[in-house]
Amino acid sequence: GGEAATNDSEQTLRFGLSAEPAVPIAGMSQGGAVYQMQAMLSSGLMAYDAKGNLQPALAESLEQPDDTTYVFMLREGLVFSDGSPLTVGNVTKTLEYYRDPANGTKVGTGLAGIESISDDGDRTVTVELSEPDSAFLHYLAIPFAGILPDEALTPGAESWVGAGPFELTDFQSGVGATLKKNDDYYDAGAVDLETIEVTFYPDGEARTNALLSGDVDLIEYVPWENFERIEQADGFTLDAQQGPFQYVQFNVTEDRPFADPLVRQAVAFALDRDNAVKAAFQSNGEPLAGLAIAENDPAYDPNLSAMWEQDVEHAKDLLAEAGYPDGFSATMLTTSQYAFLQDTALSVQQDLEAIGIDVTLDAPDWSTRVSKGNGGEYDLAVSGDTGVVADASYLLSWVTGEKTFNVSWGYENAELTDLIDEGLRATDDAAKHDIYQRLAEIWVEEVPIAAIDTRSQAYAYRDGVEGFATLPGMLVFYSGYSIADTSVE
Amino acid sequence: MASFIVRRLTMAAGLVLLVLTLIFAALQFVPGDPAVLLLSTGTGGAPSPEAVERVREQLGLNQPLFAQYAQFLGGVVTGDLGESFRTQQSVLQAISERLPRTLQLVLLGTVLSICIGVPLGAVAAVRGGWADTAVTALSSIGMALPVFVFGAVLILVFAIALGWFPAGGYVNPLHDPVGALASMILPATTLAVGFSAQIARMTRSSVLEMRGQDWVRTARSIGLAPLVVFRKHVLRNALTPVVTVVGVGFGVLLGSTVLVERVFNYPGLSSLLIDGVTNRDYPVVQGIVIVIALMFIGINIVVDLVYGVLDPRVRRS
Amino acid sequence: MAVYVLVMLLVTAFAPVLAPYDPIEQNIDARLVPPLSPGHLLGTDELGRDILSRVMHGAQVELFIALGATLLALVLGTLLGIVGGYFAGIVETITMRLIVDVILAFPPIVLALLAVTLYGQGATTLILAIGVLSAPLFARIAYGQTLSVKREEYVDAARAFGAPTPVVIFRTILPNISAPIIVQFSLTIAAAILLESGLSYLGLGVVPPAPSWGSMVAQGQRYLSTDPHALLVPGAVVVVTILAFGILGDALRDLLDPKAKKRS
Amino acid sequence: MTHPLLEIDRLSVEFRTGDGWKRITHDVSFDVAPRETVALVGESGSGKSVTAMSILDLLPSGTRRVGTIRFDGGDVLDLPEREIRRLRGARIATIFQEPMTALNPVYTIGSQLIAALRSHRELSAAEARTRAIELLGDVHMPAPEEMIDHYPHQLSGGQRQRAMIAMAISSEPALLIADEPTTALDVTVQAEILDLIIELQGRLGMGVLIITHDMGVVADVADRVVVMKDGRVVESCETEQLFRAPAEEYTRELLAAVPHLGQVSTVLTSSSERPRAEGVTVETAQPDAVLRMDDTVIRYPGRWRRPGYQAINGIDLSVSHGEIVGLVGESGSGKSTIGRAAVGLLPISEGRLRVRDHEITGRGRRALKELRRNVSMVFQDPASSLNPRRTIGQAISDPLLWHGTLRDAHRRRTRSQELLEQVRIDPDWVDRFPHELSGGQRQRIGIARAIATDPVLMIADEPTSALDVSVQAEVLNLFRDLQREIGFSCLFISHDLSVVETLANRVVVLRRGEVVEQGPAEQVLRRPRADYTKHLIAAAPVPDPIVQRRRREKRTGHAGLRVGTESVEHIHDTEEGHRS
Ligand SMILES: Nc1ncnc2c1ncn2[C@@H]1O[C@H](COP(=O)(O)OP(=O)(O)OP(=O)(O)O)[C@@H](O)[C@H]1O
Ligand SMILES: Nc1ncnc2c1ncn2[C@@H]1O[C@H](COP(=O)(O)OP(=O)(O)OP(=O)(O)O)[C@@H](O)[C@H]1O
Ligand SMILES: [Mg+2]
Ligand SMILES: [Mg+2]
Repeated sequence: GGEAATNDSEQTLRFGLSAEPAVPIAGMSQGGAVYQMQAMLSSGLMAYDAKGNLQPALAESLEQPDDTTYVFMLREGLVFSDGSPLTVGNVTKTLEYYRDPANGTKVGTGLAGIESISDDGDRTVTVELSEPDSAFLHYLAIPFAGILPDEALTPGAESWVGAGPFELTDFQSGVGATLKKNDDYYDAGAVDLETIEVTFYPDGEARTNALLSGDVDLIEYVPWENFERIEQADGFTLDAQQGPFQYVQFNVTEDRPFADPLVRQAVAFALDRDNAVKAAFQSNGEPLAGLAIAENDPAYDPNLSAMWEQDVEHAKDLLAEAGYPDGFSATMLTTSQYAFLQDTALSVQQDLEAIGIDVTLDAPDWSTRVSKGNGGEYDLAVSGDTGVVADASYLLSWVTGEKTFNVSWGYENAELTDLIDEGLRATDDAAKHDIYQRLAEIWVEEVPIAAIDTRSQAYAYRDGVEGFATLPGMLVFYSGYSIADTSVE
Repeated sequence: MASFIVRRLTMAAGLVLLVLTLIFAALQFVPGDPAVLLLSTGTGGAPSPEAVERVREQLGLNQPLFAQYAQFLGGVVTGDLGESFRTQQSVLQAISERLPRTLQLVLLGTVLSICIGVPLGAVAAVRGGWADTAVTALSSIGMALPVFVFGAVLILVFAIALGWFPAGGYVNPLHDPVGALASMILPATTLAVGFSAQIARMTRSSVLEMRGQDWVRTARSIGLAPLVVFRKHVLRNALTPVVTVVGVGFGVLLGSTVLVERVFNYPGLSSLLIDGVTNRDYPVVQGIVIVIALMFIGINIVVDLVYGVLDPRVRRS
Repeated sequence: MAVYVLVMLLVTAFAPVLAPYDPIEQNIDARLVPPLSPGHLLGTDELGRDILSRVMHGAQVELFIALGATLLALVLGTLLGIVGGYFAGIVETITMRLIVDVILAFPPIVLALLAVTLYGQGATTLILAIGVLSAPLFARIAYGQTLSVKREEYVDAARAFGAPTPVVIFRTILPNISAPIIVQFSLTIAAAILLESGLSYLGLGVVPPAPSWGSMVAQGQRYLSTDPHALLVPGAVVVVTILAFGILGDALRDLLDPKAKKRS
Repeated sequence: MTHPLLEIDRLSVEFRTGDGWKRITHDVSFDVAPRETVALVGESGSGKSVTAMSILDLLPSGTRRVGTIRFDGGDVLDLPEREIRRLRGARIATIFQEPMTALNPVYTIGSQLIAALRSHRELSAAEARTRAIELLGDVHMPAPEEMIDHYPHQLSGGQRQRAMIAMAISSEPALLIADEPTTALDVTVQAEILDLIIELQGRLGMGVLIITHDMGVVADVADRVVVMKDGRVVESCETEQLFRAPAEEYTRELLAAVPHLGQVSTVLTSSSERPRAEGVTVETAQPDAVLRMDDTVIRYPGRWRRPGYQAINGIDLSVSHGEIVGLVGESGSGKSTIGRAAVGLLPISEGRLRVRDHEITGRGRRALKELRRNVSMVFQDPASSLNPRRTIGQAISDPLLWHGTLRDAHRRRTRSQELLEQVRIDPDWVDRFPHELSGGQRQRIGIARAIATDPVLMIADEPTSALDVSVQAEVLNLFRDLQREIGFSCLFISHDLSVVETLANRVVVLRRGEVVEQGPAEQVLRRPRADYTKHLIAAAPVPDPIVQRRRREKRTGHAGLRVGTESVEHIHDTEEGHRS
């Protein structure tokens, strides 16, 4: 490739990243910074375009002879950025690795339905699913599901090499990294940037300052306090999308008040969501009183996100009904390391105070927060999260009873699990829509988590940066894909 | 003197061992599993237990504590501080990259602080009256300004509005001395604000103490110029507590430029440390603590030697 | 300035009565209201809480933390330093090396984190953490000064006249090394407030929503470019307070200096 | 007649106090001509030092001067600081009363001397050092090449004083103000230093204002004497006339109080009547010795790796119950060292040291504690041995508290006041701080502190060196009373042989860390056996100008060293001619 790039031979993008990425490990979800890097460095069978639509990537084309069979036709002459060829064998091995529960990969859950993977030794890979799975292709598109060389497919091995539009040429711990265009990328001709100079700015204010003072061209994860500043500054664009959602999670073990769904409902009705959006995100968010589901998902329906209208009296009644007419005290876990979570917690604390729940905040650093979350050391907690994929089935992890830090401790609901599974198997849109309507009826009573709001997630760049787009909704952290389409002057 | 240093260095070895053990033990108490954190940063969902187990094995965290401790000590003795859990970089290498940067910054900050603080304090003591009041007020403001506020203001004014200096970052002085200086001026100034205020206050008090001594009268009586009298017979004698403040302050700065490094996105030792702490990257934290402990011991030896230089009565035999 | 300190102490004592609002009551519709607005003399913060009320209640928290920590550091540090400086040998090794140097060798942030994780967030932890962190400086100052002062002939005189060792240390040496220690006392109060603020900035400070000046400053910093008052108001209070303690410290120092007595 | 070098006319010095300005001296007037030596004598605390310091505006802050001071015809009272600085050191040099605190502890005496030398003359560093060594030699500093690199705290009292003198004369000034310049010097060195000053005076036409309480020194060097009392000049006349026919009552009292070596003082009882413990035989070591040193060696540790200095080379010495032993000898011979060792402030390196029944050889801490209940000490340097942050009342009564003798604060205060009265200090001053006192007053605080505890043994290191003779006489009486009443023993270190003679039962003569001679006072002082002792006695100044002149003539070999007043005028004229 390279013809298209000749007109602008030496394009360099200076990119301010919000954290120093950890060493990527195959199939692991390691946070926003790693997603950014992976989206630039590796490539999967599928990818997202600037609008968030699925599109084939390493696969040239995709056929679906039936609901459970996918036939991928790889592009010709694929090569990893280290120069080794990318064969169907690599694809098979990678997918096998991901789906093996022993490897514990994050994508593994999404690929669990794979029955068999086979290749023809040339360019075709065939995947058989045990049941239809509407989210399957989405899992193949996430940045940490890239096709990797064999060396990376051992637990814990570092995985910098992929077949993405760029390759890593330099990494300076604590400072930044340099990425060069990967000339062997299948679509190299369409990539304008020759070099990406990544600098790590863990502090949001510093990141914004770097953009405004001209030290970098593009930053991710703009702090909400700085939205206005960037919007008002001349020559800069703030590109925001509604992204992750915030919610209250509960410890539902037996003897705790929150084991009673009525109490959880009371919480859901007590929340002043507008207040939370203002307090934590300076209005850069939307209230959410239900499920966050992408608009282009067949399950989408406006009523799913408006389950509970704030009603303090009703909430009090519910508490009384549950046997707590005078309220009770509880501790709420949050973290002081992320101001928005702390502010959200403060807002929730005030709402719960109003219905008689006396909440004490526990706001340790993030690591302790995670560890306490994993140990169920809380009554209530506030979290922010997003689905791994845009498909509504991401909700699964909140209802299966797995005891991790960001789901309600000990909450399990077979009915909901089944419904979500059913939704995945649904092959027609109306059916899926209907299934989620049924799910909502249970959800509104059960309140596995009490949603609060979604937040804007923004990138910002100076004038002259063209072609970059923040991906919508759950995909916002995967916006690194659009850097392949970006050019600078 | 040689024996003094030898004695102190032997003691230093014991001290480092103690610090090592303490930090090792302490980290075991801190909640947060490095493996979990390695697999889930930010708000990115939870890793599977299998994955966590694998990573724990990888990092050697599933070995018995004593084995970990022995291994750690063994490593330290052979000069191997292990590898970062997170970046898999050799800790020694990471530190040797970061330490010089922080040293540069802290040294520049300290020099600035001394150059500002000592004269200000001296003037306050000698002039008294409004000068004293002004210095007290100034130093109070200096001490009250958190670095993250003062730093932010400096960036707004000098980096964004005026564009004189970069808003942050690090430039290797070996590659670009001018750029390096430019990038260090704002953070070093930020460090110097509070530090020079402290130095000024200590200098003021100490100078007042020495001014009334009889030998100052003697020095005046032989006709020395007031400045000479002041420098050689007041200030010099007044410096012991100031040296303490500078010495300890310097050491403390080494381990606590966290905020400055953060505001100015300066990739120094402290940000490595704070990352290490937030990610429970034990090898990194332990490594840095060792290095800082060593530096501190060194500084203390120097400070104690300087006491001896400043006051011969203190010298040891 | 003495008046200021008095006023502050009064405010501290009567904050619940004097403050116009509940310091933790949010009113998000009136968020970041500038000072001198009707109803909010000093404006509101990002959650619409009345800054004046928070500052008043914060005085309580702050003085408790800053004074508590500083006193702890003063007592602990001076004791270690003076004892270490007076006795050579094993006592010096234990106090100055094993205790003081080890504390110093721990980066503050690690120590603070340890304290917070082991004792939980809150004022007591902060007092402990900041107190222990600040003690070494007192110790080093006391140590250095003691090394000089103990060679003075009047110390010999006290010993020759049979002063028991504690008397030599605390009645003879201590007053003569008091000047830098007093100054350090007022410096440490400032440092404690700053440290508290820094720790809040890093999320290791007081438990929200309790108001402390340090956490107010740390929070306000986020709105520096858009709504500076959220930072400036608590910041100014901190400045004036530190100034007051500074002046108080200097005055005390001058008062205890027999030669400076007639100056004022 | 041309104007004198220094004219002080109705000068008063005022101190700022809580209630306004308080006058310390009142309308002091006197002159000093070139080549003339004027002695300022008088009561301790009468304002001599204050007057001397006011000339160059070296008073502490919070003081002011009223009146006129002219130097070389020009008014210096209103001179700007910059102009006065030109005079300081260069034309007017000052020797301060207390040499310990007057030297900066952090510089070697050499570097302080070199700084003085170079502040007025263009000298290379090497030249200055050479000159500094010369000067130290001139003031009879032993081993000047070595001593130049010593710090003040490593010197003996007299050595410090000599360093101070060397600094003052280094610039060869026109006027030398010497405030008690020889208090810490033994008489031989004192004589040599005075010779040196007179020699300089002859060579440079220097005027000298010397403050001293030693009437022998006055008789020896002064042309004229100004007597002060209570801040006022009470008498001012030619030296010989003063001694021959003192006009004022106070002066007469003063002269009467002067002890004469070899003549038993009229004020005190004769030495044969001195109380002495029964059965005391002088030569052998007594069984009831309160202090006993056997073959004792005391070494100062060397700096870094250098060898230490052996100050006491194996001496035997004892003080028995009820006995006052005078310890005299060369400056730097180790007198203070012995004293400090006796109270346990210095470890002894070899031999034995017993106080009462306690062996304090080595590290017997418990013995030390017991020891200190019964032993007290007057330190040689009163200024540095008083805690600047304790009032004098506290300083005196603190030992009572420490020993548990008097725990009640009020009664301690009363006791301090009694003690103050005993040493002739206004009891109302009990709340003053040491720096508010004169040198002699501070010294008396040291004495009061030492007697407060009714000690069994007292080490008195030059306890009266800064006292005028009348106060000195009272203090000596006090000692004798104590000896009689409580049977106390005393090691009395002094260079003033006449004082030793009046007080001591026995005398020990020390030189270079060794005992040269010891025996009953009369015997050692009247029939000395050792050459050094003879030398010492010969050098002791006699409070009689005529005798002194004769002795000086004999010593220096010619009479014309000191020039009469007529010739002073003559020289002054010619000098004036040169200058214009
Ligand atoms: N700290 C010290 N270190 C080294 N040498 C010392 C120290 N103190 C005193 N010396 C030396 O020991 C010798 C004896 O000193 P000491 O003070 O006992 O003399 P002294 O007889 O009291 O003299 P003076 O009459 O001048 O006071 C002197 O030569 C002095 O230089
Ligand atoms: N800083 C001061 N504050 C108050 N009074 C002082 C101060 N310094 C000296 N005096 C007083 O001034 C008087 C004169 O002191 P000065 O030092 O001149 O006495 P002196 O004649 O030199 O006595 P001595 O022979 O004892 O040295 C003394 O009564 C003393 O108490
Ligand atoms: Mg005097
Ligand atoms: Mg002596």
